[in-house]
Amino acid sequence: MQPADLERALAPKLGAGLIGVEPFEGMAGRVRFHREAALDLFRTVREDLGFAHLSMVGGIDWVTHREVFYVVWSDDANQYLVLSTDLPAEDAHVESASGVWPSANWHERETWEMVDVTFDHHPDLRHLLVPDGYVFHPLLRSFKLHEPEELEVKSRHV
Amino acid sequence: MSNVTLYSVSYLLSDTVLRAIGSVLPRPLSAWITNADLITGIAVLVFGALLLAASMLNTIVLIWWERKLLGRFMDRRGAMHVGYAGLLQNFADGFKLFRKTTVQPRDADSLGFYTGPTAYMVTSMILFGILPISSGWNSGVLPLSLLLALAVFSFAPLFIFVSAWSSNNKYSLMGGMRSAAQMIAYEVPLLLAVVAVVIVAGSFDLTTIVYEQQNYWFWGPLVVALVVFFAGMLAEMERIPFDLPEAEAELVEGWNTEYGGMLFAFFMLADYLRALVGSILVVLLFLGGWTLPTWVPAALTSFPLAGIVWFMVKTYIVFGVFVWIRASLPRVRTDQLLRVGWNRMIPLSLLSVFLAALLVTVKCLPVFGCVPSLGV
Amino acid sequence: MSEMWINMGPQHPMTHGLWNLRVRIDGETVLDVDPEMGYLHRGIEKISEDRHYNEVITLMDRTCYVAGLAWEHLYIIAAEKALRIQPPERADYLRMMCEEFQRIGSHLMWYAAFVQDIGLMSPFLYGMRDRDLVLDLFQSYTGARMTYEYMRVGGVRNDLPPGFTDQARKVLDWLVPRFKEYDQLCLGSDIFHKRCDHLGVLSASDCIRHGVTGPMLRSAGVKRDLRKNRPYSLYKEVDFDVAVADGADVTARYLVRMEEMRQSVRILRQVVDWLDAHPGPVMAETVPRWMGAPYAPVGREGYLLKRQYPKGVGFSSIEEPHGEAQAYVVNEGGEHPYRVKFRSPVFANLSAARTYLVGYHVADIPPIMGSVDVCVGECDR
Amino acid sequence: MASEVTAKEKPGEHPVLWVARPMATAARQFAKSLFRPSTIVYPYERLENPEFRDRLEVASGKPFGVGQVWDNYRGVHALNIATCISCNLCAFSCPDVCIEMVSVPGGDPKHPKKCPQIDYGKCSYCGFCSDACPEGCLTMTTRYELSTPKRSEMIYSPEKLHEIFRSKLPMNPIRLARPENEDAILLDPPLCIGCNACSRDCPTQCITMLDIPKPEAKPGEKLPRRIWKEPVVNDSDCVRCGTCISVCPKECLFWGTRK
Amino acid sequence: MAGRAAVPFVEIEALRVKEFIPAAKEALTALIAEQGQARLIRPVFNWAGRNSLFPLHWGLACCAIEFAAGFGARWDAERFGVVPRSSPRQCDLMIVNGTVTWKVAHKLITLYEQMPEPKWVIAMGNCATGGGPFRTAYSVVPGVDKLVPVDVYIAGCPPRPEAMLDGILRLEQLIRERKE
Repeated sequence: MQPADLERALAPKLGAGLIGVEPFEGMAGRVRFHREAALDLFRTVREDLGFAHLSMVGGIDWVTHREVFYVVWSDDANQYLVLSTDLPAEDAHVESASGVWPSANWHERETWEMVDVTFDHHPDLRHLLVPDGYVFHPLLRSFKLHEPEELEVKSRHV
Repeated sequence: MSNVTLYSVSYLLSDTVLRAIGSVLPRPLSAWITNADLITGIAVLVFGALLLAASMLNTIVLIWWERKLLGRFMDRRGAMHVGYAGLLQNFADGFKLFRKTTVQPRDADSLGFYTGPTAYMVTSMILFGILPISSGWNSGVLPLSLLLALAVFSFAPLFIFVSAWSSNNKYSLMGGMRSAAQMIAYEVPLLLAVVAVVIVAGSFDLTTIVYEQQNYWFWGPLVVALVVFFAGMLAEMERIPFDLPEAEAELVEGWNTEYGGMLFAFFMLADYLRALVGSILVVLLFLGGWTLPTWVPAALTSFPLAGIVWFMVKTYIVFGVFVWIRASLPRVRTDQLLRVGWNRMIPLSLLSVFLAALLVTVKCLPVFGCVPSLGV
Repeated sequence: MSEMWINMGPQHPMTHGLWNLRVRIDGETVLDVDPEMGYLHRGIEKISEDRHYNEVITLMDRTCYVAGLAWEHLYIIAAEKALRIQPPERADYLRMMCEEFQRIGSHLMWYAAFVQDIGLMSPFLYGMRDRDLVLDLFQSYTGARMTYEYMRVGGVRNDLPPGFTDQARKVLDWLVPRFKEYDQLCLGSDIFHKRCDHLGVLSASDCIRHGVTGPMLRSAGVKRDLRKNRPYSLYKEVDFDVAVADGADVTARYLVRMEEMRQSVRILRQVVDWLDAHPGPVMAETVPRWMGAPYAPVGREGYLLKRQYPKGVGFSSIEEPHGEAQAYVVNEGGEHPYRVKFRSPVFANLSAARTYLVGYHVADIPPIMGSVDVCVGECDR
Repeated sequence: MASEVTAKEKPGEHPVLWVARPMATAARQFAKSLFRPSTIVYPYERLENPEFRDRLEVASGKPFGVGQVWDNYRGVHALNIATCISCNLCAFSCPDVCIEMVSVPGGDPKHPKKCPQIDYGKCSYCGFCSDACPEGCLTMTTRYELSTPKRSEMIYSPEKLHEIFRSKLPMNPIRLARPENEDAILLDPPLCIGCNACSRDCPTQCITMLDIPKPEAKPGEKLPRRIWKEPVVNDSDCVRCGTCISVCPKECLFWGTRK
Repeated sequence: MAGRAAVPFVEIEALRVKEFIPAAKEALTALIAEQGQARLIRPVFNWAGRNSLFPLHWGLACCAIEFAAGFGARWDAERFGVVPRSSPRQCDLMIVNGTVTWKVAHKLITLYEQMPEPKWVIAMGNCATGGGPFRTAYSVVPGVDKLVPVDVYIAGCPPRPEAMLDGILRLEQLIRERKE
């Protein structure tokens, strides 16, 4: 499957929601789309194109905006495909893919707590890796790491 | 052969000592101190102390034996640095546990929390006092000693359940319930297998049962009963493959999850005491007790205390088989265990009773005496 | 008994790591489960953003502590794609050797943990003992038992020491009869079958819905192995078969893993023979200056951006012992990766826990979770 | 090669007699390990001793690594203070920031000699520092026993590392070859002020300041205020530590490919 | 003799029953303070305590694998009487083998408090010692000694099983030298 084929297959379903399909090394391509078309795209990719297996969901903070990418896999085509969408940093939300691929559930929870992207209609958007009530989003570029503070040591032999 | 019992030894001991003291004391006191009631009372205390010492020592050596054997099965060495070949390891464990603080969990029922392990321990120790060790070496001459032993043996689920319930922990509770279910399920085939032995031996007295085996050991005619008894004992002793109540993978430490310190040591000791008693019962009922086959050279059987030595050797070998099983089998699941218990073990044990009755009726038992085997 | 929630974890003998399985039970039956992760979340993806491409390798070993070299391999492929570097052929063969030995090591560790879950005591020690022999091999050429730091962007750190291949063959010869012994101890025992057959069934369609990969997927009859389907490194050069089993239960997963170890031995024999016959360089010739270890990073940011190294995104996906792992490395031309995202197979396998645990007994949880082969390090990252 | 063998086609080894086979296997193992289990009696027997490995392999019948290399085990570092040139490369390359350069006696008072002090509570034993060391004075040894009741004892001063060096443990022998396409220190001449900082701080003394002709000032143009010298780097001696770049006040030195 | 002088034996007899127990306690404490603990018993318990350390069986991270290897066939820590137990009530040694995150920190403290006295802690590996390579991360406790008192630190990433055994032997030595 080539990027051009993908574009031909996707364009009629999505219309203006599809920005384009770029080539991507080692994959069928990288589909870039507007978030309004997310659910349509997911359904088309899963049901019409046969990408039944969602491998991962990740987010990247590009400071000006945030990108969410989905890696999906098709057994028949023996191909990976990346779907990616750009979201504005101040209002980062996108439709959840967990209705289409149940495996997206935990990946989206992780993406939500790490890069602060809200997934609409997610069944169970709780903290997964960091404790409940943690207010920071560690994988944002504005979150800096530093050497730990000196805390009190409770050693018996100092 | 005079019938030496553990009690008679302790009576003799206290009698001698008290009379010696009485001989040097002035008259009213000496009469009081050589009073028969007092001597009996002291003898009971001495008996208890001797029993405690003997059972504790045996248990600790048994734990050592298991650790070393298990080590070899696992291609390693086991305890070896504390004492010679790790012989003192279990003493260290015991002293350490004695010193540890006992933590009683909040909301635990303190009555059950403390009495459960103690009673478990005490009943297990009483068991050790019932069993004969060698010809003329037993705690007391009881015509129904086998029945008494099994009766005391079956106290355990009660105390385990009490301690599990009162420690207020979900894992303990589940472990205790499993334990109770398992022990009750396996009591029945165990007793039925014993019935087979009783039919053949014609007595409930363990000493008589052993004397009946002088010509042939009972494992030959009663092999089905032996298998049932062995499996039932495994379940009663809660060892792999039937160690569900303390299945480490799902219930943290089973019913002793909340126990630490001395109470945990009680559990440990009682478990191994019961294991020891189980092995002893197998030896007594099926493997000829302290007797040896007749073809064994007399030099091996005539030295002093030979009976006790051979008895202990047999017991430790039987326990080694338990360890062997522990080293090589996975554990089963509760429902499977119970299903095996009710569906397989009880028919098998009934079969063994039937076979025993048949053998006795057709009077073909002496045949086994002629077969050149271990039990000749 | 009425329904109750019990927490299996974070400290529990079943978990083999640090996670919490909340189980709702009625008597001994499991009604609902809720895995609670994150007890070992160490922010590896975030720390990677502050590190050089090669320094990320030290984190990879610790990400999955039972399959460190496989994760190094995963990251290295992605980083090399992002940086447009081609490793020499010998380095690729060395990496394949690493990964296959690591697969054996990881599966032996799994075996040791799994048999302990079903109550087998001595095979745990047999598994650890034989794993130690594999770790000895690793130590002889990487210098460490578990955290190897062996691969570098553009190749590997060093070549094999003299006499290594003979020793490797000796260990392989030792391992093959051991696999038979393992089978005798597990498959040969009726209790094992009673315990593990028809347990934790996860059908092929459920596997794909929930993103489950690796031995769990193959045990459901799906013949999918990235080494065969999308050969990375030089896996198309070696001859091996994909282990598949029917049944999708715990026994099937056991069978698949055992067969995978045998196939790994088969691959390793070929790879070791190749390595004997083809000496050569193990490091690519064109590596950016700041890539190799013996160079000082320059304190000032921005300098390297002036050089305009090619930007790029690298994606790699390998068949890790636990399943399909993926890495997504974004290179913005700096000395640090801009973003590193990993996909852990255990993460996905655990997220489907409700599907394969509900309806079984409490006593079935340890074997089922044991057959999933949980490595919390890579799951929580 | 063998034909397609999958786990599916392989018949499961079905139980012969309930539990007999696993018990037989365990018994075989018992017999094998009765006299020589594979346990190493650790404080008395050590795997790093090759003769012991030989004996163990023969006695226990397991491939315990005769001919296996232990020398490149990555344990505690050994530092040869005498050859250390204070280039700071080890501290730079440490991913865990556990190396600190501290002054040691020796060296001229103006530029005190600095050697690495390693905090083993932070070190991840990756070996990047010994790979980076251009003089081979910081190596890793086979010592691994580092338990201590005090956290402060885990910080090894250069003197302590030197003692390990003197104890002549086997050292990590792997020396990485330097790549062919190494970058060199280049100069952006218009920015240089000839301050001598790079030459003064260069640990290998490979930078020499050469006089350059002072240009004639054109009318209306003001000559920059500077010393009319320029650094020249001897590439074969340079260890690429980057000290010159970091001390340069005018940021006129940079990495590049020499034409 | 200060203790006896404070509460003479005759006086204890004369005391009423209600006051007997506190007075006896006081006398006993004074006696122990003067003479030290029983001279014969203390070395026995010390020997027992140091030769039977039951570590808590809980795997945190990489070091847990080496911990397990230390109990494997090759190193066999049981030789020293070290047997891992799953329940904290039966343990007297907590080997913190891996990265401690803030999410698990309070559980670690709970487990430590559940262990009965006397108890010891070994911080195995660099993560437990000082956070290791992850100490800059937002979720990691920089050293377990910030949560519980640590007796022995074992450096290494991860420490070899031999190093772990060395740490346990070092702890045994510490217990031997311990003054009450």
